[in-house]
Amino acid sequence: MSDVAKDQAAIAARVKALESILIEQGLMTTAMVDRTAEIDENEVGPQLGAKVVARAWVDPEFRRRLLENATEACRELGIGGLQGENMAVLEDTDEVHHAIVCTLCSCYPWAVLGLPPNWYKEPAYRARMVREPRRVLADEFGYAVPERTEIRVWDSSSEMRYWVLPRRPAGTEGWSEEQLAALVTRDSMIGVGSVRAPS
Amino acid sequence: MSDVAKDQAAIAARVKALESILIEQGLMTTAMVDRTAEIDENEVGPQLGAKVVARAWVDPEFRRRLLENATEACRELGIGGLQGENMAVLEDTDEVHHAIVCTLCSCYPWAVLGLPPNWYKEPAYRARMVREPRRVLADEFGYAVPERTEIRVWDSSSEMRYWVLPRRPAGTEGWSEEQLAALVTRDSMIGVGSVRAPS
Amino acid sequence: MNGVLDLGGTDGFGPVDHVAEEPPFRAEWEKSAVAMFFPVFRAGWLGIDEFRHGVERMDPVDYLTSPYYNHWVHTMEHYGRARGFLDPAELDRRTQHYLEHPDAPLPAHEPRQELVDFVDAVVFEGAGATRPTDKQPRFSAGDAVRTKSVAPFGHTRLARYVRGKTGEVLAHRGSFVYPDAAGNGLGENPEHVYTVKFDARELWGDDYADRNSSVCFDVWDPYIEHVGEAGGTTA
Amino acid sequence: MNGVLDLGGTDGFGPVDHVAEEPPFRAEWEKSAVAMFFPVFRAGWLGIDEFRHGVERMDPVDYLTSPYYNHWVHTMEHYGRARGFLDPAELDRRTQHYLEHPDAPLPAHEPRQELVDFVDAVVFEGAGATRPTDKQPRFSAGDAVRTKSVAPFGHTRLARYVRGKTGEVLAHRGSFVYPDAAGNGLGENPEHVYTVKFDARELWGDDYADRNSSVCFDVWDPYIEHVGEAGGTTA
Repeated sequence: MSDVAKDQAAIAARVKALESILIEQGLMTTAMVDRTAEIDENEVGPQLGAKVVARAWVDPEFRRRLLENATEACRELGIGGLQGENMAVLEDTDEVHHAIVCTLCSCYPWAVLGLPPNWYKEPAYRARMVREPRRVLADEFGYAVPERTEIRVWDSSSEMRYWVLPRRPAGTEGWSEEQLAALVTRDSMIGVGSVRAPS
Repeated sequence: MSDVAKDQAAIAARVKALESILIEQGLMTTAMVDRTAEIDENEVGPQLGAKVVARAWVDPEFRRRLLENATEACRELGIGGLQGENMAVLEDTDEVHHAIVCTLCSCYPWAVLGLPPNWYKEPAYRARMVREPRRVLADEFGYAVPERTEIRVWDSSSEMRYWVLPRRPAGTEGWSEEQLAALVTRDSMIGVGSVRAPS
Repeated sequence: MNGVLDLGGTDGFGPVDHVAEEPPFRAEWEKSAVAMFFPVFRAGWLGIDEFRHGVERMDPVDYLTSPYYNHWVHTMEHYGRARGFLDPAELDRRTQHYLEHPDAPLPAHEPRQELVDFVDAVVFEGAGATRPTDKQPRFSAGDAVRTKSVAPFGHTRLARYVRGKTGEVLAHRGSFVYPDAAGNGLGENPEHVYTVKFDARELWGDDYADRNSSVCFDVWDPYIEHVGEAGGTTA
Repeated sequence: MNGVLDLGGTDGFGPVDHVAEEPPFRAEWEKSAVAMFFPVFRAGWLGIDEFRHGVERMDPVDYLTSPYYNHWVHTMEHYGRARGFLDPAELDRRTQHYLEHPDAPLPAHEPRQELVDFVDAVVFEGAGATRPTDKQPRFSAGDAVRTKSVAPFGHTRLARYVRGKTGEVLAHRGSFVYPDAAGNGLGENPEHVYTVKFDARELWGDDYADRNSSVCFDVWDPYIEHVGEAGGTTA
């Protein structure tokens, strides 16, 4: 067995032991595990953020409310909850490009993006994104931001949850919200990638 | 084979491979290895520093010269060389206790103390000694420094090599330099321990 | 604390392992580890700030090499043991049992709908950290402020790379649980939170900063002080 | 660089593994690794500042977990490869060979007394880093100075925990090779070196500093600036 597999087996056994104790203490059930996985796999994910972004692209009044109070605006669409209790949405423009990171742990707007991807939680991104964001975006994400555009990196040090409202791509005039939402990537709402090109 | 033994075997093979290339390039010989080990095991070590300390304890003029220019004073005793080209000796008093560390790597006054002990090179001592020296000395070395005594920690960031002249213990009046040198520990010259009690 | 976890600005970690698509869970145990947060939170083993501090106190090498959700397991176990909710010997015994018998079943139990409902309530309603306070906010948007240059041993959210740095308050965010209190077991002690914008040159120096870039960092009221127009600090 | 190697003030590493007596070498390979410094230094593979920077650029986890003298092996190999003195494929091939045949002999060779003499000369005469300079020292004992608050990517000896801190010059030590130049392959560029004493409260904050303690840290002239009486910095 490789070291990694050995580690995984050891952790799995530890977790199962903890789970068995919590079950006997009457605190936990396997139904909770199933429900949590169902939520994280199917119900809460970047499709929610994409829906909000698409609405903001087609509805200037909603966009205004979203930028003023993202938590309340998302609630209009039935979106919000854990790790999204206090959200702020950052509007990308030609002047400023926004991106999020959490250097101290892995804070992330779960309520609109789901559980964070692994690279977001691993040391390299957390270490480098505040130090050399332009290089990280270009070299690591293939996302070149012109030097005339300020890069503003939001380090999620408090319970505020920031995320990015990317720019609506040209060539999408008259598209429906559903069509537009399909263009919105998780990475574009983190601020490390672009939305999909309309085809 | 344990992971540690596997690591050791892998490193040993790498070193032997490097050594074989250097030998073929005419740069290295096993006689160099033997000579280096002989020096580090038998010729250069804390017994040299102890000799200097004992001399300073019995000879006030030498002590004065040692504190003024440690490199030159040590040369009087035929002591000096690599990682001791520029030394400064720090005199312990009731007012100030000195100790050395190297937070960035493992700089150490080889010429008088030999190769550094492992704990000096490992993360815990390097991390903590500048941050909580009184606690480290008390908890980790059993060396309590009274609060009225300033602890001055010398972080060896340059090519200066600092080391400590501990206080001569009471009850050693009339002792020979050889007898005194036997009381001087490596740790007392690092500043993390006391000299041996006279018996 | 000044831990290895405080990664902002640390060099040497190499490339970002960006993966475009990946499942939320890479192993079955991860589902249990994530779900376990709900019962231990509900049972009062720990709060969110303590949760984070428990992760921070992992061995630095374990922290850097362990699969991410193992951090969660570590902190839940830490508080469970420290507060007497877990018997360490029993936990070890069961771990050994499941290591030798990975397919051995969990104890039989009822599904307990109220626990599933608790998960739904927390996920979809949230468990926010805003708290009222009588304290007046000392700062407002546009203020020039300097972060304190202090190195607490316990939990703090004042990362090393922003300490002793001057920036501009962008926004007042309201009052929230204070992690430097709650994360160290000292109660919620709510404080006002502000977003401060730091120019990259202030953080890293002119020669090493990415051009035309900045970092926005949220601070609690005690983390910052006003900066006078002459550049001096007024306490 | 802001590396994990820059350990001063980092919390979380646990107890010091103090051992009263231990042999200089814990394994035979350590003798070769230590001895190897002499030939690669003599052959111009690297200087002492580059040697240190090569260690600093190890993978952070390797740095923290590897036996100490393996750091030396890493940096010697790094420069040997980077500068074309070593053929990586050949090194790998031989490593595999010795891994499979640990007792296979090294290539036969003459003892070469002049190389042994070189070891003795370096050990007992030294290879110092003092260098003359026409620059005038800008500081003298008693001066109040502040370290620059900069975060270079390359080699530097200005540790993170002393950046942006105010202290007092205790002594001028002479002029030495400048690591920020030499360690980055930019020549020796000698600069004056001073010892600066920092009160622990300045480094860690009043609430977290050990009482009645200080740190003396050596700085090269470009690391520091004068501090005016009013506390402002004069460049």
